Amino acid sequence: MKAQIQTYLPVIFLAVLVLLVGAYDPTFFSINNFLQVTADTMTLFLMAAGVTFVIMIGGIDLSIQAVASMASCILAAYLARLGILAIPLAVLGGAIAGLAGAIVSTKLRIPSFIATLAVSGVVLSAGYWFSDTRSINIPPDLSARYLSWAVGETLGIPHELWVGFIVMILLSILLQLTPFGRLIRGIGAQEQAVIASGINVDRIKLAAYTLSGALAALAGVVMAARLGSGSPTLANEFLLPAIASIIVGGTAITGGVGSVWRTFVGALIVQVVRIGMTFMGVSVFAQQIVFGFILVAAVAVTMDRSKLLVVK
Amino acid sequence: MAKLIPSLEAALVNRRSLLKGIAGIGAAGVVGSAFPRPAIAQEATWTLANSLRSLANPYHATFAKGGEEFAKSIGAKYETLVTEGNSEKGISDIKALLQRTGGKLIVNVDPNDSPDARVIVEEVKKAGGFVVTQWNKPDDLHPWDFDPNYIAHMSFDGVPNAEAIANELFKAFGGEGGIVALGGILSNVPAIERKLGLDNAIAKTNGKVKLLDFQPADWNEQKAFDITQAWVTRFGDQIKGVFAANDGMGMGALEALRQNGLAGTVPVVGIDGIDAAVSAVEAGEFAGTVAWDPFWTGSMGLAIPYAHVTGKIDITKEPKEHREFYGTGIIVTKANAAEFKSNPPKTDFNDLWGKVTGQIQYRS
Amino acid sequence: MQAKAASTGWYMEQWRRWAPLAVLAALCVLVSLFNPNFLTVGNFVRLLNSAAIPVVLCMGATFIILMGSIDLSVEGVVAMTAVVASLLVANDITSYSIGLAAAPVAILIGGAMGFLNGFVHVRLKTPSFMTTLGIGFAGLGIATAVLGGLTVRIADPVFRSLSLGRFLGIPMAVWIALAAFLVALTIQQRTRIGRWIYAIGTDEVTARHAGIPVDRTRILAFVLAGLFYGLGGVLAAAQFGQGHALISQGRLFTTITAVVVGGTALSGGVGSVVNSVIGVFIVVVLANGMVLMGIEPYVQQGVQGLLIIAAVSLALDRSSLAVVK
Amino acid sequence: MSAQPQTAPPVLELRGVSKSFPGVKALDDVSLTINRNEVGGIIGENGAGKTSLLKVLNGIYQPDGGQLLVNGEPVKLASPRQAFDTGIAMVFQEQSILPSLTVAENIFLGREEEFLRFGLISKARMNAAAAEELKKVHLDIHPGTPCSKLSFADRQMVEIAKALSLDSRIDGNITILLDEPTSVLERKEVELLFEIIADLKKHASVAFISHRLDEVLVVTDRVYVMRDGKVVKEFASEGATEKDMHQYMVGRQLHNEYYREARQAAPADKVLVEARNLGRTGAFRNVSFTLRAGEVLGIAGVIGSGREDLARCLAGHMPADSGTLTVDGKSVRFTSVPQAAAQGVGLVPAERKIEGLVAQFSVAENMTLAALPKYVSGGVLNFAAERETAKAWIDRLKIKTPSANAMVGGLSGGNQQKVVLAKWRIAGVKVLILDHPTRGIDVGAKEDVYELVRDMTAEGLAVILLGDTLEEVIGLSSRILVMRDGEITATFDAPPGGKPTQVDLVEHMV
Repeated sequence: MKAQIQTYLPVIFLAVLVLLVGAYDPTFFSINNFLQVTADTMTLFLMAAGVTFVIMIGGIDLSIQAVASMASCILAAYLARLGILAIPLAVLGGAIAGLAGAIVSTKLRIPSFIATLAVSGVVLSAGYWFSDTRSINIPPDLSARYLSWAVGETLGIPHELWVGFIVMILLSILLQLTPFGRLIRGIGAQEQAVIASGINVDRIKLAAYTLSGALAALAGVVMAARLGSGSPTLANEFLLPAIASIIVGGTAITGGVGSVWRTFVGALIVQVVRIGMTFMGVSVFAQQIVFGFILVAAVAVTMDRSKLLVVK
Repeated sequence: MAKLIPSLEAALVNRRSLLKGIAGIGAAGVVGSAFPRPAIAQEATWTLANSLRSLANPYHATFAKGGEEFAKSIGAKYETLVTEGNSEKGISDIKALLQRTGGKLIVNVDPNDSPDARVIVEEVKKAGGFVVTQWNKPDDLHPWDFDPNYIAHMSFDGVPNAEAIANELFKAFGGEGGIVALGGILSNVPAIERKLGLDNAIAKTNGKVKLLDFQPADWNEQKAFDITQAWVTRFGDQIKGVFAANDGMGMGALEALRQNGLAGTVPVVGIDGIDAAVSAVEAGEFAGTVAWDPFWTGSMGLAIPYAHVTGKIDITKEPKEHREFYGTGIIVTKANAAEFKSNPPKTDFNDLWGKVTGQIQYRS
Repeated sequence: MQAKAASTGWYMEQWRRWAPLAVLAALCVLVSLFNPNFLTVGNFVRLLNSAAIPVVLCMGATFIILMGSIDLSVEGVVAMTAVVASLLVANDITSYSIGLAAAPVAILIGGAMGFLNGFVHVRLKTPSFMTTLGIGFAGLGIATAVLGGLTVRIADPVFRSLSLGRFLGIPMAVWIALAAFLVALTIQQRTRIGRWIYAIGTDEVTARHAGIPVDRTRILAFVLAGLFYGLGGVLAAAQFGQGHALISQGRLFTTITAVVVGGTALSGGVGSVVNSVIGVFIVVVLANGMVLMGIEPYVQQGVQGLLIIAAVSLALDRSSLAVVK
Repeated sequence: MSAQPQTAPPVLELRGVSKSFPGVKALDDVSLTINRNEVGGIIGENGAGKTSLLKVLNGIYQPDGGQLLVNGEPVKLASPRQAFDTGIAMVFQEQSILPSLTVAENIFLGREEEFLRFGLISKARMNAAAAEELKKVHLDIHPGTPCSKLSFADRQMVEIAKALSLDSRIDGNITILLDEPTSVLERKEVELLFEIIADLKKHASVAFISHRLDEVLVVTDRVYVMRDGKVVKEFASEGATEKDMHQYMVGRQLHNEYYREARQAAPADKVLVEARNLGRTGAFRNVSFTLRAGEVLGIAGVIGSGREDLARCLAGHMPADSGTLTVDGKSVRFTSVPQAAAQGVGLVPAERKIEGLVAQFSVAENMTLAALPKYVSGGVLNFAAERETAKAWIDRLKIKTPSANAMVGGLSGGNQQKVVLAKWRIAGVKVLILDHPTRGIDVGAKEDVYELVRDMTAEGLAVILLGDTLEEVIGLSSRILVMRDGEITATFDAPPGGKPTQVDLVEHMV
């Protein structure tokens, strides 16, 4: 029973936040607003979703921000020439960046923190190269033709939400139902035991980072679609909120414990705290301070520490 | 600027009381002092808001001040929104405010990145609010395509202003020799424009002035400091002047020069007209800076839409040079620095177009 | 055969020990090949000057990383203390003008922020990553709120001499950084807390069993880090002659990179403040070298990333790690 | 063995102490005493409760019931530090020396106050004090040496020195708890240790825990025998024989049935593993052997004999760098575990909690870990099939677990080990290498493991066994290799009824 409650603490925390903001300003309570807020959260979620896998194996990916920006540049630069193929190309670019970080980390045995940080410098340069150091407009007609899956509405629900839901479902399946997901959890919990069971752990790690890069790139593509252009700085200031989303959702930064829906809820918590402050009219000077303290409080509430011997 | 100081000090007092609240740890303290009052459903009057990157820089702080003063003058509610450099946050905040005010929102936005402008304009139009954008927008996004909700886009023309201030720099060292230049984030529109202005100025000297090196310092003072240090090593006394695409980086460069005993010897120019830079101009360490008028942009970006809302003007009938226009940059040099400081530009909220200097030019 | 194995082991060990220094030396050679000006006294003084603040910050961060924790509040604490320091000395906004006494006040405020980090991390059992991230946000927020976006200009030449003054031709900031390093080294080598930090980083359970007050030590380590960041804030204010919330922009990742490049392991227990000083110089020379070598601006970040990978893979002793995360 | 005045209370006394963990009663109503100037022995099989007892004495575990008395006074020990300050110092079996600190720092870890001067540690004084302690263990190293540079044996001696440092710092009697102190020591060092103990006895008390009966007989005055968490027998060392002690340890006379010798299969003709001149620099060399289906190949040797490294090379954990290896007719060279696993070679590691199991995984998840592809259909895991398999193996190996979905971390050591064995069986290994397969598990579970080994050979698998004890090696194996200093020094055939004796093996081990 207690374990059950522990599992759903992030959801409860989110619900309390929503009720709090709604009680203060009832205009917050509208289906349309909820849909909007959730749709706006999706780019953050997409960025965080892939990293969730990396954090679950006990690593970290600090290159996602640069990767998303680079992907937006690739998309914007090649959409006119390649059409729909620019999308897989952008995602492929992200996947390669993720893979590069993973190779540096696993083959050269460099902590992922530094490996991905260093790779993100390379990716940033690549972004500048693809965009020729400019932000590139995506003409509305091209956007309408190729990117309508990411913007607009179907059945009254914003497309960002559909994308987010589909990604969440696919990733949840990947994490919960496939051998890959099983091994991700195992590596995070006790890597040596997984190695000793004859599993090619490096391959799983490479896959996790590649996935992280690919999803960051997808986030970049969706961002570019929403904003109608690509820019080498498009996803700036996304990195730390994305990682905060994962941890606020209750995924342990040390690995082994976590899930994709947690990241979804975590991203919503981050978003609701921010938007909530605007709704409640918290002074703009106090916002960052309140945000910081709520993040800490959220982790204190949502994190399941029962399985951890020491907290570092 | 001096006139601003009393009101700023008043603001500081408020902030101190706010800090007390924080020190009391208070979530309770913060919440108590920071939440004005619950807004119940539809608000009868228009809410005004400025959206900007961060209150941590002087330009935007004054920008916000302008909005606040204007709102006070008409007795409207006012909010400041900050993006913290995160495009999605900026957009979500505006959406939240549109939701909260039921669309009765006038918002003056300095978009975090030019792509954001389109989304913001679309959202505001959908909700029935009014918007003015500043500095950044895609070239193909025009106010008249979103009548009447997209009131205007205002900017300062980086090219001629950068060119003018570059010429001040050249003048300061005698018009012949090498300079180094610090740029903003490579892909930012103002950074690009200012670089272009510098290039134009150099080209016009017919080879007398040489650009020794150009490095982007990403608008960051610290980076500018370190790069300038390295330049001193690399070029030594070949450096006759330092061009910085904004005053913050200029200050970083100046401090690096000071460490090497070159402050005042090697002139620096910046752009923005922040207090520190104007003082440096007075002290002879800066050869000049371009003062934008953030108080004007912060207030006029709200005053113009408000004039439309209240029926004083019909924005759809205004000419294009009132829909996409440049403001006036003031070149501050030693000659006028003291005057500028003691008698800063004034803003008359009723003079909507007085400081407009022409329709925006698209160069690419 | 055994003897041979032992001797290769010895060489490897010596290499690991000196690798960070070797990497630094190689980097210096590389840069000076491109630009002989690198090898001038003036440039070394400038390098020292650029390294001063990062060294001070790294002294604090090293202790945290040695415990196997991480501190992301660097920027928040530095911004806050820089703002406080600049408001307390003669300036254009407030009239406290307490002169050099502002330095200890700001440093203590840094320590208080560190205490908050440590206390919350230990008592609420929140991972240091998130705790310091949140409190770092709060620190930046406070710096912004106190100033309301203004920039304080410092008008106190004595305070500014903390950075600008020279002694024996070397900027005062360098001497202060040197003092900070010696203090950190003493703490690391000669105090209980220093040794306990290593013990905790190596094996927290054993440390607890040995009767080490682990929680108190953790909190104290964060306080120490905060004090160093506070000093960093003071130096930043003195260097730029002003205080504002953006003064610390970009400090976080360079600090951690420098610590790791120097050879301190993020997993804790291995490394030292000496390594971190070398790490700082690697990072500073790298940045300096980018400009001296005239690397195309937009590829600089990429080149820097590649060189950091190269430096870490040479310098970091990973032989004892069963798994790398 | 000076006579004790009967009036003096024992230095250490346990009265009816119990301690339970989920699924295991580690200590069951244990009472014992250690007298002044006495060396008390505590013996028992692994899993008998010796280590739990020590952890209670050292303040790591708090007993569920019973009383602990020091010098006749009831005490509660909340932490090892408190035990230390009470005069009880422990020398751990799992080493508690921190490699990142120097020898001196380790010795005085947590007790630096005596070297403080103006808040700074005087390294000179600390090193001098440490040198004093090192002298007691005849360790000729500089106290400022980082412990990462020491051999395991030296670290063990440092650990002993750390415990001895209590001697000059506590008024009154001290007790040193030695937990399997000789397991990593060489003969010479063991003798030195015994000298130290004899010396210690003059002014302190010692509790000596070991499963090496010969040593216990030499060094102790009195011995307690533990079995299944209980003290089953107490007797004076003088006059006792190993055989008596053994009988109490295992609960009955050692008999052939314990190791299921009747089920020892005659090796088939089919060769599963053939090693020729296998070597690895710094570990072992010129190792050749043949392993047939149905055979149990025991490898005996002390620490440093190279047998652990050999086992790890055979399972792909580290590459061999010379010689050839053939598995099931195929010439192979393993550089990684997956390669070995793909050829049907698995290792049951000694470090069960680190390499054997993912503690946070369920029983079923652990069991299928090495055979995941078998439980995938359509790209996703087939949970039903997985559960089915897990249940079958839970029944077959009599694993005591609430369900197949229970976390493995909550099971007792014996049941955990069965899960590890099941994992490799499910993966379909042909050759299973058992590295200390019965370490830290109780007697009943041991017999189950032995049964399982016989099952495997009956099914045509081959087993390589690095036994926990010599008897185990002798009892289970059909052939035994003895290794010393990285080389095979002897090979024994061990058919049922024709087994070599421990003495036969030891001769070639040291």
